[in-house]
Amino acid sequence: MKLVSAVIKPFKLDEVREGLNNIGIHGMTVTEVKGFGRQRGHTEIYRGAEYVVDFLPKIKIEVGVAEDRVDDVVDAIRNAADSGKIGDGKIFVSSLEQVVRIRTGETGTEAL
Amino acid sequence: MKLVSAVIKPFKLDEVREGLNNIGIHGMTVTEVKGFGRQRGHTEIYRGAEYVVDFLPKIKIEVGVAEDRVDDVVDAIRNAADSGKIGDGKIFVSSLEQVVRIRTGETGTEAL
Amino acid sequence: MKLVSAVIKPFKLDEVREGLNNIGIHGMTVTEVKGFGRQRGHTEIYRGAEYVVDFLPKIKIEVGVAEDRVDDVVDAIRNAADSGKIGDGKIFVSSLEQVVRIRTGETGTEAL
Amino acid sequence: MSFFTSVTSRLWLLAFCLVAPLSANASEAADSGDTAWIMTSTALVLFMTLPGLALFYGGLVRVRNVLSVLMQCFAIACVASLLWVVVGYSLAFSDGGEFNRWIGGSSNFFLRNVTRDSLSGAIPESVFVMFQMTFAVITPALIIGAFAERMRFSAVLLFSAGWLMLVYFPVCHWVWGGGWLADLGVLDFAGGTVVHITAGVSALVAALMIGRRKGFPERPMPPHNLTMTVTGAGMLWIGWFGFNGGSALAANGDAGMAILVTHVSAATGALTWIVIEWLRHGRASALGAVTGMVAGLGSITPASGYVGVAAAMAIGLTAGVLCYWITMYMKNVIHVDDALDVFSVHGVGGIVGTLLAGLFVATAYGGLGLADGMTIAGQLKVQLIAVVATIIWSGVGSFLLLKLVDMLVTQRVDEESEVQGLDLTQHEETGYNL
Amino acid sequence: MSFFTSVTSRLWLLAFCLVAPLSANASEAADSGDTAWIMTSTALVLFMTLPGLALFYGGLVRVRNVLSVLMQCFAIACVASLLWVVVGYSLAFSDGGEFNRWIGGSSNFFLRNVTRDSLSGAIPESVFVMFQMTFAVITPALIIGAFAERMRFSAVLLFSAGWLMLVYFPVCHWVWGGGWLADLGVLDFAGGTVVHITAGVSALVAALMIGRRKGFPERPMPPHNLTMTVTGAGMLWIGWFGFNGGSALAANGDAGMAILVTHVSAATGALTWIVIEWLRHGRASALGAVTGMVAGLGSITPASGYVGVAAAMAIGLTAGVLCYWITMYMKNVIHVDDALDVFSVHGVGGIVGTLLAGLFVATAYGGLGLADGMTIAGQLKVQLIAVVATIIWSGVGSFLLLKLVDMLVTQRVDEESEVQGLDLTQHEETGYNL
Amino acid sequence: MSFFTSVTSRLWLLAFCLVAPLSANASEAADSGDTAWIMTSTALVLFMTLPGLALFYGGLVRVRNVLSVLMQCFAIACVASLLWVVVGYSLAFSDGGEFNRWIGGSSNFFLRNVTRDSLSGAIPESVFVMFQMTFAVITPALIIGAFAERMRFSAVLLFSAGWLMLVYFPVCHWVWGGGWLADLGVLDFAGGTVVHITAGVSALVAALMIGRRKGFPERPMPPHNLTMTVTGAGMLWIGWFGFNGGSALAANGDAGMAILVTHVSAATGALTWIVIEWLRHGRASALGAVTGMVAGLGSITPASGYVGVAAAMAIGLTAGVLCYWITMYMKNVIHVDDALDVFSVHGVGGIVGTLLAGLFVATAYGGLGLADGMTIAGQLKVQLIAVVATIIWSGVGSFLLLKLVDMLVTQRVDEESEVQGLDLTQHEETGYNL
Ligand SMILES: Nc1ncnc2c1ncn2[C@@H]1O[C@H](COP(=O)(O)OP(=O)(O)O)[C@@H](O)[C@H]1O
Ligand SMILES: Nc1ncnc2c1ncn2[C@@H]1O[C@H](COP(=O)(O)OP(=O)(O)O)[C@@H](O)[C@H]1O
Ligand SMILES: Nc1ncnc2c1ncn2[C@@H]1O[C@H](COP(=O)(O)OP(=O)(O)O)[C@@H](O)[C@H]1O
Repeated sequence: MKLVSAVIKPFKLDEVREGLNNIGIHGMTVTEVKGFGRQRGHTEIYRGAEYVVDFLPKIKIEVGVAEDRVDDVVDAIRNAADSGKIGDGKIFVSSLEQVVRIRTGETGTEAL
Repeated sequence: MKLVSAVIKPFKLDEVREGLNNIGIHGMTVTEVKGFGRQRGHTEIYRGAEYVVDFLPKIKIEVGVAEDRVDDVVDAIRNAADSGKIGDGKIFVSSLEQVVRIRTGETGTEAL
Repeated sequence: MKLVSAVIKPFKLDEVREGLNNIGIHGMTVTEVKGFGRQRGHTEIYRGAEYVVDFLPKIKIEVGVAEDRVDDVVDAIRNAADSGKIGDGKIFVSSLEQVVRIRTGETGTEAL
Repeated sequence: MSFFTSVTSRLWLLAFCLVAPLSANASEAADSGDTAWIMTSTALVLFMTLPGLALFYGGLVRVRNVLSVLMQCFAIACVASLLWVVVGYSLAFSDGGEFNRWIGGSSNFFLRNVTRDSLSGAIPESVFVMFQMTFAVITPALIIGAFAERMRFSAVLLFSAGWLMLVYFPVCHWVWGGGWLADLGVLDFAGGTVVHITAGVSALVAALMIGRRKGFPERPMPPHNLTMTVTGAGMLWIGWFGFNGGSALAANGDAGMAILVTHVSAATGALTWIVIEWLRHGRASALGAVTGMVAGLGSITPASGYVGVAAAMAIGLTAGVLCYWITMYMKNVIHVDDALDVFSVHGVGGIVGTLLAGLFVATAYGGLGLADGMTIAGQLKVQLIAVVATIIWSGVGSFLLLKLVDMLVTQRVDEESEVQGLDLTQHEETGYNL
Repeated sequence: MSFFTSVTSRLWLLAFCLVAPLSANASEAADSGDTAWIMTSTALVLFMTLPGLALFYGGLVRVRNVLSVLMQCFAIACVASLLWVVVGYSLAFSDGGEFNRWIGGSSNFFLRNVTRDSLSGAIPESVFVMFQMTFAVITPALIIGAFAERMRFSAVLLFSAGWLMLVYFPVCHWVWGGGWLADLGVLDFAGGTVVHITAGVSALVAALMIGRRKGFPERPMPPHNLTMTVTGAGMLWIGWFGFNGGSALAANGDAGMAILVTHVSAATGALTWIVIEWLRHGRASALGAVTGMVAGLGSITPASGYVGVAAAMAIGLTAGVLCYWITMYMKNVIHVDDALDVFSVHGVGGIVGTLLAGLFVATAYGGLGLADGMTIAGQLKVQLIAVVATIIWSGVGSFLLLKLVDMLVTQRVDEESEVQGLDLTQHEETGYNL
Repeated sequence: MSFFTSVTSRLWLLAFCLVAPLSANASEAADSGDTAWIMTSTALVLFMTLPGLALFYGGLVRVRNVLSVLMQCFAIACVASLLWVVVGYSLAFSDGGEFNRWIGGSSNFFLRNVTRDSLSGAIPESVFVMFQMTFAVITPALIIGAFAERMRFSAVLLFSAGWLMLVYFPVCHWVWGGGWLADLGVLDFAGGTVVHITAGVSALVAALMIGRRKGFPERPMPPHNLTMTVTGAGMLWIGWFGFNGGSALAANGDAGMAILVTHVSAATGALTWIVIEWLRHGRASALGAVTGMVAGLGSITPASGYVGVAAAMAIGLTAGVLCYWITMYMKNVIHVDDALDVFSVHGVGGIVGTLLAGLFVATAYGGLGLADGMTIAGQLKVQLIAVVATIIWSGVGSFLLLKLVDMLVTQRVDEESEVQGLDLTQHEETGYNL
């Protein structure tokens, strides 16, 4: 099994979730994060002085998937999250050794 | 070493922490997350209209452990977090290649 | 590629980011987390009663890096985050199988 | 006191206040108690906008737009205040000569005739100016709920300033400044037409012209901070004592009764909404309760000086039911994105209240009594004329104004700014850094 | 002015207000200054509940229950207001005929006799009705702190309505409406018995009957937003000027002194709590400071019209120490889960203040002076009788009422709802979406 | 009324208030309307501090220090109130005998002579005491903005108490209590020197002595909750009606005009700041708007009783421009860490307003008129003397006091506490648990 982790722009969350639902992925965990990268931060005014805020609000989505669904999932996320603009984010894939469903004790892809 | 990541219901946090303490695990990192899954969201009323909120507040616990403690840790979490209801969450286990304690520079299981 | 994940004290964030910038790492994702560990929590007063709050605010930094940069990154984080006091935090290194840049579809170290 | 004498004394008072600056002399002194109350009322009504309405509205938007709402309320307060001092008070309350049926004159521009000694009835004219100013502040601020979360700040300011000139000052003059609706004998104690209908109708027009928020109605846009909204609601309720009670322009039994019926209508409106939600959803929401409260308050406003306690309950109940129903209809059936329901609450409430004032003023219904020789039907006709005239004038005026504003500065932010939020893109600030 | 004349004039005033609706005629006019002040006080006291107390309490609960607290305060305000208009004012302040020692009559149901011209002393009766209404609003709202975070909304409403009928209206009549405690000559200027003891004791009973929150006392339940609590505290402090100052029913030296001693007691209570925490924990908390403030304010309430500045300091100090100590004892020793410490602060404060009023009224202690022929011991006995009677009546009444409410609707939410929070399960809303 | 008679009557009033406790007898009664207004004003001015200023400042600091700010405002309010009652009122407003040019006497310690019947002009003396107390509360609270986020709580309290004794009571006596500046004929209607200059200058001294916050100016320290700041700003605006309008000590045309010009200056100050930001950054921020508002309010304060509407606009404009420019200069050029810009806004505003009051009082500029025989140049000289004297006295006093406080308790928290935040380390609490 793999863990697909994607950092995306916040307003893309709904579309990504729909994209995943469309390919039959219904479980995921979402975290609010801040991202630093090439995308430039914005300026804010504070009593007339301007300063740059260079961390940007992002959303991290984590999806545990069976090995054979990884490419679908990555594609679904990409398609939904791509706005063509810098800062659209990244997808990270890593290996998952075990998954357990707490309620039932099921393990492996059963548990997803 | 392994990283055990569990997504649980928020009000189970105290019990899970106690469960882990009982088996001698004293370090962990906790994140507030939102979960989507089989558990249905709740409805909210907004000026008379009802809508469904389908992301649910969850807590993610991350524990880095030595290889030989993984099963204990998974069991301890399961036992504490299980309420028998849908949405109790999942445990993910993945591999950790290295751990460093920042203060001392210790590495490996020493650092946990 | 590797994912370097570090749990640090919140006020060290700026220094760690500068440290990483100095060695040419410009991308990272930051999450607010709570840590339990050896560092003792603080007490709070509530209408005269005192109680201990044992989760402490921490910052988690995640950096995806090419294999050959891992040691630099770990060192940079350590140097910046070390205050010599308990609770300075930990660095976890795990393996990343794939990285995709959403905007361009680039993969691997290109995508970082 | 019969209604006739009351209306007469009100008209005298008005007449007096119009000429007062010229005729007042230092030997006549203001009544200190009345003056104390109207200064207090002034503070209460300004408090309704800053921070009352700002919080009420601010809590309802998404977190990325909260400061834009606060800022719009705040900036409108500043602009409206200066405009009032410079031209508004004169246009609304001075004698317009041959045009007096339609608009006041320029004789009091810059408050030229307002001195330390000039009186307006039993209170210093400066206090009357300030009290009325707070109405000119809150009315355009009410409208921003319609186009919240998507209008450019410059457009908001231009629209608000223009709207005061084009809609508020004239209608205020018609009703309270001795214009044609006053001549007809319209009953509008504290602003059913002048405040709530003008704001509500203009809000509807603005909502239609500026278009829906991106994502509406498919995606829910839940309030970001209902504790803020309920806080603002409490301030609105308390402030409304000044709004309606202060409109008696004296600290007497009229003011007391106005406050009493205001309070009763607010409580009834809130409970009505609570009960409806309970019946329909099995739960009553805090937002529903405070919305019903505002509906009750808006509706009693024009009637507050004229009706009794039972009528106040009837008005609150009617307002609760109608405003609920129309909010539903707007949002869920025809999908008009009047974001914070300004029309369904204030517009509808103002219409309901203005009409019912004409009924419940009758002594038969516990009211103060109709003017001499006036029948219920006759009064209702006057009220209807006032309602329709205000709707048309506000609607057409706002339509033309928004066309103009859009030509001048493009009223809507671009899509990316809407996504990022107005706080960052219009004001370069963030509401919270928790 | 000797105490006797003051009490006499107060009684006259009361007597007058009871008959006023019948006898008043339009030729007697209200004093505009007194009227202005009592209308202002009305706004201030309502402000204490909405949003003052709502915020004070709301900040203290966990985030998942914040709206339930705001909503309870809000809905109680609505219910209490209508109940007051319909029956409460009459039961509390009209003549009860042969039962007058115990309860007023029905002659003023629906405010039947309250006209625009009827006076209550020097103020319009409508203003007196409104001022007293705000007391009937805040008193049941105080109680919700006891059962916060676990009581069903329907049960809260039923209990509050029943409680007003069974406890508040009678006790209010006993003390202020010419009932048996008034006959005895009890001193309760602004509600030590009527407001604080009734609320505090009922809260204790409710806390015991509804049981502890899940997790209490093992797990700390820290306030979710102390900035909200401190904000509410500021509003309570300011509002209390209307509460105590308005209870003079005039804008004069009595009102001024009441405000002065109120303020001094609040400041002393807060500083007392600060010092105690500093000594015990080495730190002074903001929550401690505002809790001491409320203790000081609650305690001075019954005494505020009678005592001098030094007595106010003594009262504030005593309140601070006792309320601190009893809060400790309740929470940490006997583990009573009176969630927001209503009994320890209001109940204890009300008892302390009512008793001390009997002492410090004496001119020897800088007070207004005892009634003619009254001794300190005699007055203290009267005060004690009032305290004990109020405790028993409130306690027994609340006990019976809660039994009934529980039978009717089950007062406590189920465990899962408690875990999920009342906001979602009772109101289908969330406080914050930040 | 010519300026002369006004000043004379003011002096008489002062003189009267000084001797009133001795001479007043029960046959003279307070004017109920004036009394109502000053009690209301008292509530409004206390509201400015609690929670107004507390929220305004609290929103501007980082989240880990929010409670420390609220707590400091709160605790200072308590300490200042008691100090005022015990010694302050007497030192400021009683006759100082041979030292009367410099300080009042001890005859009214513990308000010994303040009875229910004693009058101060047309209002009860207790009300005058309370009204003036609220000024003694807010002034030291203003200063905490300078050393926010880094001063120990004990040091804050010691400093504030000492500062009232050393700076506030004397300067208040000089200007309003019949001291040497009153003798010179200084014009300070509501506290340009007494409140704003003393606070602003002391803030600057404190900021310099306590040093910059760790990280300043390299790292931005954005406000943690601007909704809180804007909420507080609204309360300050409304409260200022009591501050300036109440300073007329009556409910009359003077109070009305004071409120009118206050409002106009606030609106102008806010718009000025909005326009400057728009020109410089292409965006106008909410924080900028409310900062301009405070600048406008602070500046009009000394002039509010004397000037006309056009002058109010000029004062608001000048204040907006100057305060903006000096805030920039302090923060970005010379990097003085007056954390919440107390000097740049209040200090500068107070200076500007006190000087301009001397100009715009002239009838030529629409003012009340200069005192008999006084020229504009002469009045300006008096104003300048007052400004300079206040600056020197406040600066030197604060300097010495901070040296002393630092010796006694070490005024600054250690670096780790600063990093962790004052809420946890000074008060063992956390603002939010969301
Ligand atoms: N090396 C990295 N490790 C972890 N997260 C990263 C890394 N680089 C970028 N990110 C995350 O991806 C987000 C987008 O990256 P950015 O460089 O701004 O644009 P793009 O995704 O278009 O390359 C960042 O805000 C950050 O959250
Ligand atoms: N495939 C997945 N990947 C990541 N997180 C998941 C996945 N499926 C579920 N989760 C997380 O687990 C939580 C519980 O899952 P859910 O399907 O609701 O119930 P259950 O755990 O009983 O199967 C979800 O709210 C979500 O946070
Ligand atoms: N086993 C672990 N797994 C995950 N996170 C841990 C673990 N142990 C500690 N942490 C994280 O590291 C932080 C610091 O750990 P702590 O034991 O307090 O001090 P130190 O880092 O000096 O050893 C903790 O607050 C927690 O967030």
